[in-house]
Amino acid sequence: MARREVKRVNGELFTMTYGALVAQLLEDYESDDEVNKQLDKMGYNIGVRMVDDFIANTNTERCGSFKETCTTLAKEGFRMFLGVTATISNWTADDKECTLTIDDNPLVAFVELPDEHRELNYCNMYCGAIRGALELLQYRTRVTMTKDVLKGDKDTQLTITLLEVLDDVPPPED
Amino acid sequence: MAAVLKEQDDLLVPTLAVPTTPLVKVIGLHVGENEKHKVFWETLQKRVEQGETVVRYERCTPDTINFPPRKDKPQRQLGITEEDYIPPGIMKLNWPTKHALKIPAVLVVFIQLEWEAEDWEDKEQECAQLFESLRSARNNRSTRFVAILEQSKPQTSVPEETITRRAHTFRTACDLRHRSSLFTLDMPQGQIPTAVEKLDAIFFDLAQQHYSDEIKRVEAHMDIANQATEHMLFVRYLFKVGFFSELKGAHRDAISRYHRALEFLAKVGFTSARAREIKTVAGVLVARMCRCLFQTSAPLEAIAQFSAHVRANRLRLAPGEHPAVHAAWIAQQYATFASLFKDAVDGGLGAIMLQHPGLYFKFAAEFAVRRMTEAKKTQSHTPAPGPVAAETHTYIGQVVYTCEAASNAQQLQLIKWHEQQYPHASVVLQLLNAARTIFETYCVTKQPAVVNGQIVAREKKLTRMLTILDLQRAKFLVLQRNFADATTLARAAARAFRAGRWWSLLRDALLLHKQCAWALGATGAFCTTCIELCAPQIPLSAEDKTLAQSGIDDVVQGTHMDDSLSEDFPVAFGSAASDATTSSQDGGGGDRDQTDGGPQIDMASITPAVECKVLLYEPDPETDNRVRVCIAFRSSLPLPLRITNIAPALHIAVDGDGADDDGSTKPGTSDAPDLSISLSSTTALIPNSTKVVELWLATPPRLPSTAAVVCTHVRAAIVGTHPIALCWSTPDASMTTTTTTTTMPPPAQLTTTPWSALPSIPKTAFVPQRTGVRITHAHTPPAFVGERYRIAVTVANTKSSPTTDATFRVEAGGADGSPTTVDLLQVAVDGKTHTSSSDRLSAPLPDIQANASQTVMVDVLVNAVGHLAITTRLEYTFMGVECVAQHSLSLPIVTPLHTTFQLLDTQGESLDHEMSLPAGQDMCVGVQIETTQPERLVLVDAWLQLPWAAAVAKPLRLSACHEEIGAGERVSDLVRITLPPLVPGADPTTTALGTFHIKWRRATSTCDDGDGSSCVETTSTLPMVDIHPSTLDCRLHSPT
Amino acid sequence: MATTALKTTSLSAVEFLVAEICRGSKDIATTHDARYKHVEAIGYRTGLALFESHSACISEAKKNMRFQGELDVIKYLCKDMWQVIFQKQIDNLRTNHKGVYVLHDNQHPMLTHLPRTIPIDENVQLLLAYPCGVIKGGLAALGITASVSAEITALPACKFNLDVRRA
Amino acid sequence: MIYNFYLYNRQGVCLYQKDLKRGSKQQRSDTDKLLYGLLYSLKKFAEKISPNDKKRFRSYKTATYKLHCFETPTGLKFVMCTDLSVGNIDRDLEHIFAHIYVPHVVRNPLAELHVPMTPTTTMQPLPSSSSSSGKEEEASDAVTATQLQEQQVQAAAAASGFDAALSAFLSSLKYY
Amino acid sequence: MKISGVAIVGRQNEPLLLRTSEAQPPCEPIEHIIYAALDVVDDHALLSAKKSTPDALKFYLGALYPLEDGKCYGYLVNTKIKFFIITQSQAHSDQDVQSIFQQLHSEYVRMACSPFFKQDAPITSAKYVRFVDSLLASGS
Repeated sequence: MARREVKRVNGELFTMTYGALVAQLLEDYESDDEVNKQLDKMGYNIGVRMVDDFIANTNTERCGSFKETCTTLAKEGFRMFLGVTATISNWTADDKECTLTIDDNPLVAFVELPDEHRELNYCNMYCGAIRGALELLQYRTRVTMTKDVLKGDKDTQLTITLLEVLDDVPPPED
Repeated sequence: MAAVLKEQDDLLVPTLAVPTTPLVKVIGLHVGENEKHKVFWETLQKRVEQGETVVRYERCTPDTINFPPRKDKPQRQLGITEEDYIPPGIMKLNWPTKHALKIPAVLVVFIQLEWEAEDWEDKEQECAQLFESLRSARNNRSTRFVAILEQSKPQTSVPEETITRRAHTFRTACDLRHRSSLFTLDMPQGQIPTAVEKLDAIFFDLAQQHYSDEIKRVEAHMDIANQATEHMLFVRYLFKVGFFSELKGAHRDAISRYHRALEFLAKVGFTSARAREIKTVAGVLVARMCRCLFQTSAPLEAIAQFSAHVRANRLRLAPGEHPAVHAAWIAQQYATFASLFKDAVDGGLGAIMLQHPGLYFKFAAEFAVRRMTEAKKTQSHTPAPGPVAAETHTYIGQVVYTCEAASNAQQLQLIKWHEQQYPHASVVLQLLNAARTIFETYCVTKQPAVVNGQIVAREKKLTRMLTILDLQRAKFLVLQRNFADATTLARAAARAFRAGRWWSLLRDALLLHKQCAWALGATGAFCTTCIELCAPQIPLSAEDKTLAQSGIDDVVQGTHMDDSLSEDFPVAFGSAASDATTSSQDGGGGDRDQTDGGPQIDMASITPAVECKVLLYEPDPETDNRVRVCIAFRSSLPLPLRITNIAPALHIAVDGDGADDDGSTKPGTSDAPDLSISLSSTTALIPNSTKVVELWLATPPRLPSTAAVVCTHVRAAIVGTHPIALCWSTPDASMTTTTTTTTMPPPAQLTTTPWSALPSIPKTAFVPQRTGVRITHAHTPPAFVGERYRIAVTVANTKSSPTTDATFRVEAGGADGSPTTVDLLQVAVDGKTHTSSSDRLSAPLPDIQANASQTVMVDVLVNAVGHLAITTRLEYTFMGVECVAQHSLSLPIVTPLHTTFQLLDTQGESLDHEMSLPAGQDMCVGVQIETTQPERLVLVDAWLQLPWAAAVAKPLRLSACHEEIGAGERVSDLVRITLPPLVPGADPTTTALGTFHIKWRRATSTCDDGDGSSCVETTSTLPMVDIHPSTLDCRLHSPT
Repeated sequence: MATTALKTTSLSAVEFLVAEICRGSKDIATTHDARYKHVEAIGYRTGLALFESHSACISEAKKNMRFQGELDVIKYLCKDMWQVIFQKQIDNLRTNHKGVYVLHDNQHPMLTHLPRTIPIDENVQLLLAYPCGVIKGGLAALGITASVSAEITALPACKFNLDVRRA
Repeated sequence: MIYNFYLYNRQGVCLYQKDLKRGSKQQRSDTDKLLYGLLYSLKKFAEKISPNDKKRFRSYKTATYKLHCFETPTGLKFVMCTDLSVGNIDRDLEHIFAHIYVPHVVRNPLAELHVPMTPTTTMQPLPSSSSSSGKEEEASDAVTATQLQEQQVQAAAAASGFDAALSAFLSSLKYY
Repeated sequence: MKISGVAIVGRQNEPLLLRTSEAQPPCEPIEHIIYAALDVVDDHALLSAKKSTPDALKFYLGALYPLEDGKCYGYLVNTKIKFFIITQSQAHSDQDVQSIFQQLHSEYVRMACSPFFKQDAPITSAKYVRFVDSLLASGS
């Protein structure tokens, strides 16, 4: 796949902006849970845009399978946008579920999670983004955070579950 | 300075401060009677004063001059080991003074003896005896003798040989063989000064020789002593040599000697018995060195030398040595050095901000403090020691309790006793004072300041260092029971720390302040500090906080306090009221007027432990025209606090000049608040939970429409027999105008909302413009041309009080006066309709109850493509104030239906206009209707009208009725018409073939009633034909 | 400094994030002012952190050196920091030497993807809340309190008005 | 020459369309729907019959015109009708996607994705515009003029950029 | 070198962190030392405002003033945060002290970059405090 040149910027900017966003949301919403939701939602909106941007830059042909798609997403997608690579592992037998591990998660650099926000999934935007991206690629999925560095795990892990393969909407019958 | 160091230390003072210049004594100088002598002596003094000579001159008589006896040492031969001879001490205490003050280097004797005196022999004998006695008294010290023979007439008049002869005999008689030991004074009075100059120089030389001899003598001893073993001796010798060299003025030599002395000293066995002595000696040596260094103006060396010395000995405790004693020693080292440094500075040496004597006084103080604490540790009331206490002061640094004489137990007891007697506090204090005075001179920096435009350097004191010193001083002032001064210092410090948010320091200052206030019985100050100590920011153990609060209770209850608070202060509290006066002077952070008897604590000027916020709500219906005030308290005190007489002071600020309004109504200022109330019931403040007191205040019946209520301050009193008023006031009144009532939590939730979320005083409320009514339109965009459009206007009273005499006005056109293409038809308020022809309508509205709403129907006729813009206003009275609510609506207007026509012949071929048709000929009109709207429309009816054709008077209906069409759909139909015969005399002009009418409605709106309320009729014209009366045919024209 | 530790991200990633922050502000705030404040606040935090971490080593030459005065700081903002944030420098800096600065950005990255023709309304203004916040926060980090406002001259050019409040 | 251009998303919404057949008066209203239906079934058909997994359907010809279709993995369909002379223009369609659609719509912070970009979206049926005046004020408030305008602006924002760039690009094509 | 105390002071000269080593605490309370030292820092700041020699603008202010048993060094960064190190025993090479300051600073920055970091509030981050204590412990 012929990759076009992508304009890159100092990673701190993204990390800090994201951090600022989370901090601000925590002030605006009562519960961590609401913040998680909001992050997921915003992530989705970003994801649906990212996927087009991604395809445009690395003119990818459609991936054959869900498995293939996830791998591309982890390898290429993360590299292009966040400059890190993620790894896909633990495929279930039916190839419907896998875990995505982000090696050095740029979002959590500097972050020290205060105790009063134990419920917060700091990186929840990932979930939304991945969900959004996959949905545009015809895969309706559930994405959840299973491991969080900020909560003492050694790395960040998401679980991606394929719920349904979408097809083009048929034209209205009339 | 030296005065500070008591006892043992004092003994050293002469040793340390002794002058080190050659000493010359003069005998037989009768200043009183002899004019010449007088001149002679005065000239000498003058030289001394003007520093032309370093020699010290002393007058004395043969019998007053007494050389200290030299005790004969056991003669030592070479090779004797130190077992045979251990000196009892290192250095004699009085030795330096002996040589500096007692033993002259030169002894000058004035003798009135003419060369040609008849009784020369007798006189010569007298002199011989005199010198004889002097010599014996001198007991073979190397002091030089000089004789000066006074001559009444100049020598030149005396025959040469007489002088030589007699001089010779005289020398031999008095044993003055030395060249410069015999002088004559024969010149007249006027020339004496020059002579003195010469003599002074000669004396100096002689002195030098004397001291060199002494040095040689001591060095001789050194040669036979054993370097390897007899360290103490060597220290002594080297010290002596050093000291003589100092007297000689050879500072560098002196320094090197002292240095070596130190080296030897280091080798001396450091036993608990000797420790004290060794360290003292070391101290003396270093002090002498530094002194020399300063004199040779090498301050940096001196400092380096000294700090090295301290570093070497800081932790040098002999086994069993009492730490207090050691601390004392270091303190003394610092003090000594400091004073040396100070002298040097006074002598013109330059010092800098970071290297000045003050620092060393400070350090001295630190160790004095340490000494005190160490002493306190072992403090148990020890009786005065027994007879052992007779102290021997022969050797430097030997005190009875360190010399072998006393047993350890005794030593300890003695030390304790000694430390017990010692006035630690005052010593520390003196050191600190000394430090501060010096700091003041050095803690000054140039700071650029902008004075009308240009930058100028202004001197600024770096006060922090001083503040710290003051804090410490305050501490010791307290120990000294000087509470008044302590208070001032502590309070000043507290202010500084509070401003800088240095809580831990603030705590220390406050604790001191509290102690003082307690001792002085300053109720206000005491309570203020207690309250502040309880503030959450102040780091203080729970117990201490509780203690602080109980202090307050004691005051307000007027109970006598136990001594639990601080060790042994007088129980000074009478009734609070009586102390109110004193407290107002020396009360803590700004007590204000004692209006209500007891003292008042202004919480704004301290870090409050009890916080107060005021929230004002807009008037409630239940409490007609009364402002609802919620006062929220939060106490950080460890125990519940009961307060009463809660009194907020409210002012009515009229917007615009609100600011200066508040300016004039700050708390404390005389003018009374516009609204005020005092709640006499008591309230208990539970620690760290928000307590809300709610009360209502009547506002004047008719306020100006821009009025706002402002709370400037709140007062409350701590419950008790001697109540203490607390006052929370606005930080600055200018803020009052800016705050708004938008983000106010409802009163019910106040206790639960986090404290930080509460808006704090000052707070404004009751801004009448803010109406309680909202207007909204219900409608379906877009509007279609030809529709009668009914807009449901909901007037909702969101407030909890009714709106009275409301009038509803509506006018065509946007609020911004944008044009509109509608006609207002009518306004319907529950059934009653109001119509008018103009483009504005108005209707009275019934009173709308709290939280109720009223719907008004506005009918408009949409008559052209463009905008449906109407503006609705509601004028009503609310809480006796006229209010207005306005809302404007703007929608696009479009034509929903497009109709196109085609003229066809019976075969359905479209007719072109070249073709002519005879009368009676049939033709068809094809109609096609379509809509662009998303909304589905129902064609109720559609017909052609051909006015010109008499034959077809009735309309020709279209079969395509009750068709429903939506976006993109089309309805088409054909109407067959027969071209009728022409109306006779019809005007041969072009006229319309006819008009086409569609009646339609929105699919959504039901049309059971036939009336046109929801059905709309749109008309369009058919193509044109023109008629020729000549021929009986008409020619069709394609539509223009 | 911590700066070296991080990788780079794609410019688009940041764009998407900021755009989404602006869009998402709808969910938190209703009025435009509130939305603007929300976005600005996020910018502010970002600015604080960003400058905190960069102010130590501007350039090797000036490593571990303090700024000398206000103008020095503003220049640093226009050159070094703008480079870090937007990969470009401010094109033109004006000041009246009384605490008012005007920073002209002839092609502001936040605006590059907008069509030239659209009307300048609240939504467009909202896009500039973020850079304003960043500037504000950054200056605050360096101990300068300033009011910052942006105005769009002609897309995609805009200028930032700084008004430094001097104590 | 190019007759017209369509852009669909997977939901079959015609995001954008452009007639370049000058002066053609035929009703566009339902052609886009028809066309989508056609594309849809063609695609399905192609997937069924294709021997290998190169399933993509590129273009078809009729006597009068040729239709080209480029579909992104995200289901965006870029469709262009040209005269018969035009060859394979996948590259151009892809260019439209990568260099016009993405920068002007995807990366346009104001653009709403997946809503038709025609400036006349004002008449889009709005969720709460069901004319029940009985509904709560809030509901009807949602349909105040300002909101309509906002939507218009955003759609226009998306459109105008894309529109301009597209027509510029098309006219640059030699077979224009 | 033996570090007996570390302090961080904020923009308004309010204390953010004061740590002393239990092993060998400084001779006087650290509050006293730092509070007084602020005077000298001010002096430096004023100086740098006046003349712009590169030295005057260095973060590293060198030894601020002598203590009874050591020195107090200062470090003033662009963000107006002040770092202090209190050492025991007098003589140290500026490089050593400076490097410690740089560690302190960069760690501080890491902490300050955390989205949950509170400006101008006393430092609570356990991570940072642990780091400082490690400095204090490594006295040699």
